[in-house]
Amino acid sequence: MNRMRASKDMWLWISGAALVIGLALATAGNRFAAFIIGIVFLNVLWTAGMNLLYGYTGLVSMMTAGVAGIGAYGTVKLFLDYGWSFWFAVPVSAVGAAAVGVILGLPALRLRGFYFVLSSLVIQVALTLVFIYFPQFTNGDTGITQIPRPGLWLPGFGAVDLTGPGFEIILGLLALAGVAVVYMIIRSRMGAFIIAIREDDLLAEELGIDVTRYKVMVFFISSLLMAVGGAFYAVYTGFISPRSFDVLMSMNIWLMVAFGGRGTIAGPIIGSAILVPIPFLLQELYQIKDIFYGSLIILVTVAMPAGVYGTILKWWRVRRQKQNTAVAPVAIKRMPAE
Amino acid sequence: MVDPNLLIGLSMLTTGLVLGAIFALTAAGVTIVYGCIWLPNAASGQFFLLAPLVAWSLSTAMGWSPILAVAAVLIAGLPFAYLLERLLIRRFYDVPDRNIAYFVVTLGITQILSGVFSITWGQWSDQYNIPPLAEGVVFIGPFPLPANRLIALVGALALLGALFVGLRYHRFGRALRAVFQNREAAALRGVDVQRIYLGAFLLGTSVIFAGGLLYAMAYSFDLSVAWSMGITAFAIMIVGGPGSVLGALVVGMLFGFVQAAVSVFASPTAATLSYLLAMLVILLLRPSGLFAR
Amino acid sequence: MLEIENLTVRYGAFLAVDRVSLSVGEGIIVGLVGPNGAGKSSLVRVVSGLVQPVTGTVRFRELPLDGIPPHGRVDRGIAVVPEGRGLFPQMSVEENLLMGRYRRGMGNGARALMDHAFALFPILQERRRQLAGTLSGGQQQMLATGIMSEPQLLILDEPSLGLAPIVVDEIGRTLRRLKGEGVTILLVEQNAKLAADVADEIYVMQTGRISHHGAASDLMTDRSVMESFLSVQ
Amino acid sequence: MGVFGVELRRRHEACRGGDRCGGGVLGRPLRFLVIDNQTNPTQALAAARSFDAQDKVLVISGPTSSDNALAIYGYAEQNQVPFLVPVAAFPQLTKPGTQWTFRLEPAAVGWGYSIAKFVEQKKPGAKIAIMYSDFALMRAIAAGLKYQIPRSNLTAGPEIVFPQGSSDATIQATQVRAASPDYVVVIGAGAFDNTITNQLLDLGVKPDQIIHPFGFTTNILGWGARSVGSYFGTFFDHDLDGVTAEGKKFIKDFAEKNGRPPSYIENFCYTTPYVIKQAIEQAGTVDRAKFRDALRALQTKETTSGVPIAFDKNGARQEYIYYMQITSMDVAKKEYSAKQVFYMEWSPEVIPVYDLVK
Repeated sequence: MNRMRASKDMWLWISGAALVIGLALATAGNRFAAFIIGIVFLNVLWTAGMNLLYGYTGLVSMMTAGVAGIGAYGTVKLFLDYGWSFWFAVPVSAVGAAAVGVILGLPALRLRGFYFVLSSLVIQVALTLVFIYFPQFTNGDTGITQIPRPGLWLPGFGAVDLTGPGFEIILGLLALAGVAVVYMIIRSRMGAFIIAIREDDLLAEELGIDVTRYKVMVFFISSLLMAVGGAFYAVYTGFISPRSFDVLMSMNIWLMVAFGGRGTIAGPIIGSAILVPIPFLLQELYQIKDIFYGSLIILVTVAMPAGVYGTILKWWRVRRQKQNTAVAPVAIKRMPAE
Repeated sequence: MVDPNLLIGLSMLTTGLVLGAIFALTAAGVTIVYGCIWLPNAASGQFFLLAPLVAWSLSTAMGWSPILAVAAVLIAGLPFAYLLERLLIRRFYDVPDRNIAYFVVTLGITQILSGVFSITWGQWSDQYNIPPLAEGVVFIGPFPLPANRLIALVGALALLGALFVGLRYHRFGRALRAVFQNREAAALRGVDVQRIYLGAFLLGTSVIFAGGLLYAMAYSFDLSVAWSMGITAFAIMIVGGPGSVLGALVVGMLFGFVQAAVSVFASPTAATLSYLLAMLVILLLRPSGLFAR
Repeated sequence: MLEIENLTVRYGAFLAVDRVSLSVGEGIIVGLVGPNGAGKSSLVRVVSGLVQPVTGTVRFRELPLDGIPPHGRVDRGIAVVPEGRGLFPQMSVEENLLMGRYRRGMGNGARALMDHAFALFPILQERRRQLAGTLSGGQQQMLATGIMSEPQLLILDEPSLGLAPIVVDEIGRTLRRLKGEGVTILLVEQNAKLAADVADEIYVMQTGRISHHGAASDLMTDRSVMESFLSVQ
Repeated sequence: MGVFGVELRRRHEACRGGDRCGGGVLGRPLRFLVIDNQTNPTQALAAARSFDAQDKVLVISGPTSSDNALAIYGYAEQNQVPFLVPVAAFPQLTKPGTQWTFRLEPAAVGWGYSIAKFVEQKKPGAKIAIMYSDFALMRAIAAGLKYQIPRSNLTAGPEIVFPQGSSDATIQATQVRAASPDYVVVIGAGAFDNTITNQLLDLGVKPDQIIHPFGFTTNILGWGARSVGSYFGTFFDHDLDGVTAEGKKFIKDFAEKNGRPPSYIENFCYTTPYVIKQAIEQAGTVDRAKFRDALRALQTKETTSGVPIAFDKNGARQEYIYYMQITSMDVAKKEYSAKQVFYMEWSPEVIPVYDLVK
């Protein structure tokens, strides 16, 4: 059984990689389309991190953009000002950003539910202000421009050109790796624990799960994904500014997870694939962009609490259940304490 | 020449009072809604801006007298809030984690309203002045205070007083506080909790509208005030204790005076950052706020 | 006066109350006793209108209460004092009493009722300006007698919880006195002794079902009941 | 965040209009980027990329707020697409080594320089107080002014910075008043500018002691009738001495359409299509590099005001500014009149612009 699953998984990842490379190559002729695909890949990576945090652990964090920003600014600083290799700067600044994220978020992680959301929002606002008011590190609200793309030397390939579809392929594989990390965590013991925390953190505590420890671990891993995404965003677009990493970005990433379907592997990918291209394709309708987004947020919360993929899954299960006339297991949910 | 220290001291006092009263009023509106319904209204800043924008249009484009415009906005605010409650807010009354759901939904409202603002009022002007109710300047000792700002201050203090007395002694106010303190016990005493929710939403939203209108009487405003006031009101609510009107009063006034004092002794930027810091520290050390209910 | 018929309450998959029937006759005190988790409080929540049952009906004075919200039940003369006493800790003693008049209004002898409450518990008059949250457990229970709404049926959930024996006796005396004034009482208790002391009739509830029912004097001498109680308590 | 974007958004139509150039040049239509401060930099970049890769445009143009302009700047320089910016006062857009970007609006640091020059001429040795909001643009103006104050033998008064989103300036206005400066330079965004101005006037600062380094029509009306007598710096105004016949027609048409006179921003937008057209005609082809070279060599004039247009080696505009004094105002009718009191032109690097603002 396990071996079958492993081989099935293997095929899934291989076809995923093939799809990613295929998409990157198919759009290589059109650099606008390629750019959209590249941004979608970045968002898949970000939403994978958010999914681990929000979808599986139940933590609604509004500071994810800030962490991505630290990763981006850190990488750019090491890469441009200190002359580090980009490929060395990314892991260093990503670990640094995740550590900063955990240190900032640690006290907040003790807080439950809404207070965590609020604290993370406050931290996000503070980080945006730091990006603006410390121009010696960030160049202030005007941002850093003309960030060059790094080169890459692969054994067997020699120097790889990253100005063309090469970079989109890297972004796609990165996104795939991010999703795989989340998938493996969910399949592990840790996955069972964090889902238990999401369902009822008090009960999880009673069952002997070290809730804060797991929350911190999840927060660190998701911050890592955010920061890596931020670093690649910087060199991919060639430009970063405080507005690239503001609270709106945190909200958008959250929205993609909620829209696609929280707590499912495919949901956030679907959410990113649908939502990311919209503003690019509707460039001319910029005036209604905010209204459209706001309405979408409300609509998802009211009508599709499980998201697009979640709703499909539910519908599918109900259908299958009717066919099998099997009894659905009903979770015992404790009454909310008043 | 008058002693500059006296002038600065008086300006500190009046600034602290005006800002503090408006902060306190707005935060009181936010905290009433949160305390009662458990609805953290992320769109409160947009509501705060919406009211004076409409009043601006009525008084400049339509030529209404400013008093009439302000009154009309306050009255029109009620059906607006009522519709919102009917269509959206009440859907979540029975959701267990409704504060998070509400937060997200009101973030959506924030997006919609700011989108609406930028394609309507944002197209018409980039700053707004409601014509003054009264011209001229009142001298407090040597310090000149514009009559209009004095009216705004008196209005804010009067509303705060009325709010405080009403919550303390009126039957509805008592029921509202009862729901804050013990939802279920209130229901068992015969309080129709859903009606109180509706009442709290109408009251809180109207108070936020009033705060915005008074602000617009005291200052020129633009679209960016929504964001800064939304954050400030939230900060006051969190530091004061969510659901505590007394907390909103005390901390609101405190924030006003802190802004005034820090501006003198440090810099206006330091004052803004000090709010965020205070909010974070309180959240981490004492999430229920200084005036826990 | 109050008839409960075939009542079932469920929270998700958890069966809290299982086909329970129970009736409270006019002018008497009925005790509903049972261990923690037996489903007593769920039953009270259904009668007060806070929880909807899966099946079964509740009738008050022959009229079904289905679909009537909690405040509608207060209007009909049912007062419920929930577990934990249901006070408003940040309100004064006087305000807490006034909240009991929320439906009836301030006229209609509110003043006299408050004097009556103060006559019953003079200590409350002394502390009328004090916040309810600062009172002792016994004083809080005195405040939470629910008499301000002039109920016909008074339901008390665990009034003796966390109180010293001497205070529990005081509560027993008060309940008998209220019965003397014509109030029907449903006393829900873990403390079987208190129930046996004051109730005319007793129901025993265990794991969601009524296991015994009878006159208080009979039931308390019944060996099997006492044993089942001792084993769970 | 900034008010500029809001202001700019309103002016897009004016820029896209290019009424007179609607038919395009050499058989190619002109298209303009629509970007405002609500637009995320990623989207601005995507739009630039779409114009470059999809539409294969000759030149990208668009009035842009701060960080979006720099985002597109990076793209234009890296991908060798000419980028002509009508409205964006950031010096970084034409920092040394810039190859493909041209800026029609003079740099903000230079505006600061010009204030000192203006005051030096009005009242030698005068004491200047500065109040400004903490936006990059405002900081740039203040930087130029602070650099030039000692060099023009002026005295620096109090300098007060406000964070973005400030609402009250009573205390700071009082502090400034207490220092009794000869001039107060107010560099604020939108409503805050009005609030500061009102509070200075409340405290008895005279209108003709207040200098606003720049003013859109709506800003100027926002200062209110009490501010008659105060100064503002601008690059174009309907009451300018040098408005040409074409300029007068532009003002008239614009006022009829929009119910208010045009500001300098609309003038730059109006001018942009002309500049592009002339450069294409000079280049004679639609090759990007040749077009860029033609822009570099361009020597022409604004058709509305007669002010010369020339770019330096980095693509920065030969700088100029007018100082106007408000002579009357009717806020209700959205009308004001002003008289030109000072005009100067200078080279973009008369002060170390690119060192003052990184």
